[in-house]
Amino acid sequence: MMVVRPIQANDYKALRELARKTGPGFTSLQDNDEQVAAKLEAALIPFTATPPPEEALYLFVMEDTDTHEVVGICGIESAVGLTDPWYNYRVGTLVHASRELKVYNQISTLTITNDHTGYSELCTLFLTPEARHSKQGSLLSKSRFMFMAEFPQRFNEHLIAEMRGYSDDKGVSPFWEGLGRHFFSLDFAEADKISSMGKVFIAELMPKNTIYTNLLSKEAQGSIGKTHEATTPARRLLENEGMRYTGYVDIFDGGPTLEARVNDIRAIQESRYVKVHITDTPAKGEAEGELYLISTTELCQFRCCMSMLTRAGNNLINITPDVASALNIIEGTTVRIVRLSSGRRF
Amino acid sequence: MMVVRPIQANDYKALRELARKTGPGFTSLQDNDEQVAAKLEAALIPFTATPPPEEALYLFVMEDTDTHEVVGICGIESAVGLTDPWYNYRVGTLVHASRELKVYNQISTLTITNDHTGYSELCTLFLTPEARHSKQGSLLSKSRFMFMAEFPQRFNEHLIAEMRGYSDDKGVSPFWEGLGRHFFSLDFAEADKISSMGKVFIAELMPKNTIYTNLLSKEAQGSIGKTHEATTPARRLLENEGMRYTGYVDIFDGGPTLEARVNDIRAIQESRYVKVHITDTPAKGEAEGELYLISTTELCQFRCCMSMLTRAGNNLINITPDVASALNIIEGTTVRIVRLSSGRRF
Amino acid sequence: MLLIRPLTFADLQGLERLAVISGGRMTTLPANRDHLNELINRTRQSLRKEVTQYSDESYHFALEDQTNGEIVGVCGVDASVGMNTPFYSYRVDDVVHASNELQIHNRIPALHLCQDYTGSARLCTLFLDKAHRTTANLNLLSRCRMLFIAQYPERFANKLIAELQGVADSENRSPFWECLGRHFFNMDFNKANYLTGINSKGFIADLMPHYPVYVPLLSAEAQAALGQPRPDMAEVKTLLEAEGFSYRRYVDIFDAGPTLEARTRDIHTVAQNRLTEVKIGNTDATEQPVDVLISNLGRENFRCLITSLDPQHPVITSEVAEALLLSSGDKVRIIRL
Amino acid sequence: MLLIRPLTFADLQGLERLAVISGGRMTTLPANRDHLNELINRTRQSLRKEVTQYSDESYHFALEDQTNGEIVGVCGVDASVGMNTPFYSYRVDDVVHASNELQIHNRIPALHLCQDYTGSARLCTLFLDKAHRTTANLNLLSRCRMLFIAQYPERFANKLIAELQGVADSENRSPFWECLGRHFFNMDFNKANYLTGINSKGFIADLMPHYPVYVPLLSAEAQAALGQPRPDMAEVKTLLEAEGFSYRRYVDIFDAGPTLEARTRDIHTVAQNRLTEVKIGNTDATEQPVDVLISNLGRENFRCLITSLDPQHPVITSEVAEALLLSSGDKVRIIRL
Repeated sequence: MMVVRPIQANDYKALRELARKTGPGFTSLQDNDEQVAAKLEAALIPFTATPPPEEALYLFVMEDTDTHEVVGICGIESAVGLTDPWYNYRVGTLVHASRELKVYNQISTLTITNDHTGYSELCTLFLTPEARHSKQGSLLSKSRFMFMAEFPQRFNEHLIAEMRGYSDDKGVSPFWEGLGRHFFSLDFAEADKISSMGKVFIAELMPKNTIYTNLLSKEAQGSIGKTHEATTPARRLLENEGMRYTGYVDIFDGGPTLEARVNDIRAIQESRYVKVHITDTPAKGEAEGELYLISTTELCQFRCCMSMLTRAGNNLINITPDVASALNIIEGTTVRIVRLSSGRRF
Repeated sequence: MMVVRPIQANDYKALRELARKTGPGFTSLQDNDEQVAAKLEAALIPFTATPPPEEALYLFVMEDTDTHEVVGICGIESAVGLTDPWYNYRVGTLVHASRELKVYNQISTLTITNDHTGYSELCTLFLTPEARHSKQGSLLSKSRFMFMAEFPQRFNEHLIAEMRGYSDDKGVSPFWEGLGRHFFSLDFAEADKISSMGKVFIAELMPKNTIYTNLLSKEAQGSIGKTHEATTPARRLLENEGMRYTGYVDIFDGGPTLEARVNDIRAIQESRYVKVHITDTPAKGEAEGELYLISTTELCQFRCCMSMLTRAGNNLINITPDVASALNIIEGTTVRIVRLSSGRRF
Repeated sequence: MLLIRPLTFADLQGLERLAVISGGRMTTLPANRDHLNELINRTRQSLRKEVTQYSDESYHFALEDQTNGEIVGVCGVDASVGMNTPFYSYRVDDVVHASNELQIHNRIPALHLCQDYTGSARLCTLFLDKAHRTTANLNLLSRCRMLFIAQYPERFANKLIAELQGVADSENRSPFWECLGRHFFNMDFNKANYLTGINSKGFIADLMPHYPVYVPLLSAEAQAALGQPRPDMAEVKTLLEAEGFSYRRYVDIFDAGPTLEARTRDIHTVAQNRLTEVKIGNTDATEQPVDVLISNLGRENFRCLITSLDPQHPVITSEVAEALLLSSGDKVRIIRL
Repeated sequence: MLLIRPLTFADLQGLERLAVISGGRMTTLPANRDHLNELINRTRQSLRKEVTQYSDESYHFALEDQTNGEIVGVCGVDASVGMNTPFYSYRVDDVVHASNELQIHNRIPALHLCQDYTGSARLCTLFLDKAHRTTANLNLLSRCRMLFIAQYPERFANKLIAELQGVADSENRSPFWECLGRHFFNMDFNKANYLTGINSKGFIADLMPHYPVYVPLLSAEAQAALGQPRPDMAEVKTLLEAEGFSYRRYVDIFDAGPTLEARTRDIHTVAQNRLTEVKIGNTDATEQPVDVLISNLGRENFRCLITSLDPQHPVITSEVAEALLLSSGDKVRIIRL
């Protein structure tokens, strides 16, 4: 059984191994001993410091309780942009119209902003390819919502997630080619490397004034807010939870930022508390067949797993000993549950 | 029983009477014979034209079925800004930071935009003071969601509603005093009159460049996105349905615009079809005591009222002959229902 | 002999002919009878008016072929622009984008829509029929205005600008317009230009970009056209530069042609012309005649032409005197061609 | 006798004294030993260097009281600014807000952060000890630089600017800074000014407003300070205007003091000084002595002072000759005070 839990000091080996698997594109977890060690050390702080730091990266791993192998990682930044500015282009509309001439023009614009300053951010999602089945990706990603539902005071009321932007067969971003490149004396590969070091460098060189997108190449215009193919499933998952593209894109590759109020996210809004009854032979109930996220309610002992549930009574659910063991809970413990996926289909 | 229905040619007298009652502040329905007649004439078009016009104002009235008196009016603009530009200030954030100097500054900005061009808009809500009880305001306002749920192709996927901005005891808007006034050679009363003629005039004279709000008076800063006291209940009603202030304010008085995707609005999302069983003595059922909106499904015959419901079977509800008569439907008719208010309280 | 004189209402047909053959590329000379009539009307009113403080007066002059009375050229000068309706230019400003850490220091030119020339006087509507296109005639047509200004300095702002038409391709399309203006106007160049000529220019504010336009985002053709005059304007440009005009990185908002500017009183012909008396008679042997521009001091009767005389001892023929409406002993302004 | 000469490393202490009494309001003269040392160092290097194309050289001169060897003034001139680090100004531009229907036509001034003076030479760091503050000494201190420029024109850009300190209240607070800069810097004026002096100015880009600031939104005091020099700068302003400098609506980004500009070669002292030989000896009766600025033609040995002589037959005393490092028959530059 898979369980998501906060990262721990003794996860170094596992984290190092994950860093090796992620590949060079995954800039938040790089294949480098020192960086991994530093990352791990920093990740332990928010779970222990009192009061919690304003800017903290909460890191979680997904562990197979049978083999004790770590197969995935996910994170939440409690607040972005409080040290280095957090940049986006915002896609806006300007209407240029003249009644006199009967001309009416809608013009799309890009304006550099720091509007998401202070927002919480979903980040650092990686699941080993072998573990990408049985909705385990959903568990890994959505377990973060269960954590946020439990500890809302640790997060901003707004949540964002950045989606990787579109690039062509050769890995080149038409958005960059059409816009950023004109302001840099660098080629794409070099700019890409700099971008991974932080958006601040890019923002320093990007135009500060509003850009009229109709002056960009058709390809660049077409890639504004367009998601990289590989990221499309992740986008769909978050959209089903209520996160929305609201017109903010990455200044480097034009990829969309999804956004929601934390309290409007389905998994957070619909989740509720129940007590558990541990039994090997649950009675057949109405919820049979539907997967639920189940999570515990204490900070350091936070655990989240996924299981089918049956109703044992009013605000009482049946769970198997397996689940109880994965969550490290006993009979009568209060847990948070929510259906893994939205019930709405039409 | 109160029923909301499309406005009709023979509503002239009623509309004229409402216009008299609204008072001078209500610019969309002015106390003037010609204007009322023109308004009525225009309002009939979208219900009859094929295909429907792209820019249409759908107007509905609330009628007391006992007295046949019209006691309220509400409207939906199918799309704004397609003839004259639709202006807003967008509240943005810029971070000015220097690591070297250890300075970090979040600066709030106002930028003029036409971002809501093409969006649908809730507008023209008025209920006579005598009828403001028994949740009849909710029925009037939310009946529009039932109409939009039924005819989504007539509307944009985004919906906005403008809230009147804050003004002080003397009716003066600090936002105007702090910003707009510097760019006009007019006093507030005159500007107010011009504003009611359309935002285009105001926009022509307002600064086109981004404004740093920290340069405005404290009072002006404080009134950005602040709702007029009288409008606060209307705002709460729409927020409970999922409409949100997303940082767009009126260029004249700084009042907030609420915004949502149509499909994310609770009443629209949760509404569903059932068939009706008409009975005088409904069986006691689980939904007893809870108010529902009930609406019919044909354009010109659209009707919406509010009633408690009981379950008569699978996707079958009991309604009283009263309700059936108000909706002008017979046994077995399919209707759309939704709970009047969100069930969520915590 | 070609003679400069103010426009009169009898010139309407002649003006129309010039407007048509100029091909509609001159904003101030649209092929529109009402507008041309207005041009004449404003000239007449401006000349008649006693001016203590200049405002929106506009003076247009005809170049008349005295052999047949035909108008073969037209030129104009506005007392000041932008006082009633906004006068727009693009100012090309560099913006520095620098990063210390990356050791990058880029200067990015950007176009800023501005009204910086509001209140300047303007040379306008210079058009000379092909059949008479010589350097001398071009000088006469252009510089006669500066002699007029020299005589009536109180009628003109103390900065003077001249807009040179920008680059166009073989089909008379402006690459700058195709890349930029078209996106904002949804019409072709000639239509926009025509509308600017006949309208109040107010619509430009409604349609033009308010934010700076970064030059590197424009097409290569549009970038190349920035601040470049149409090749056949080279001679006019040379003439104006010799008069002391210079390009200060302001360009036309439609075709990106350069705007040249000068301090009115420092302009060569304004500052260096000689105010002197003339005699009428025959050239005598001691004279050293050179080609000069010569004008009378008239306002409604302003006249200017090219003749040959000794600037130190100016003697003109009775034919020239008649054309210039001069009697012996009258004062004139003279400057070498 | 007061003598102008380039700074040397021996001047460090004297400079520090001046920096302290100048009260920290001069950006280019911060009371910071490292920076002052660097000022001297750059002057020495700039003077030593053979320059074919000027770049970031900076020349600073001391005004030495020859009676006691004390430094009582300092002045400087930069070959060009903004070449390595951005040089910012606010340009005050009007924006027209007009509505035909409402019959309203407003001209709204706005401040545009710009780098328009990038590449200009700059007069800087003018400070004269109170005890010696006379018009003559101010002339010497300021105009000696123009004699230096006249001798070495290839070392300076062809536009020259001078920034005049802006208005401050009785507590030395700039109303402009309090209204605008403070919001963006979160520090007081003196700190920001000090940091600009010692830092690379790169941080300004990080902190300053990028969008135009509409003047009507500023406090009345800040609006009043716009483009106004501090009252005690009036004499410097008069001096510079007499030299041909003019205000073109560019102001300092911190205190809104005006920036004056001139074409380098047109500056009165640069253009009108007389290059001539001097004799050493005693004044004879036929001379008509007047007060003049006189400089040698030296670079590392540049010297300048005020003396009295007949510009047509310049004879100087041996004392002056010694101070100016001159022998009889050497050439000098002379201009009337």
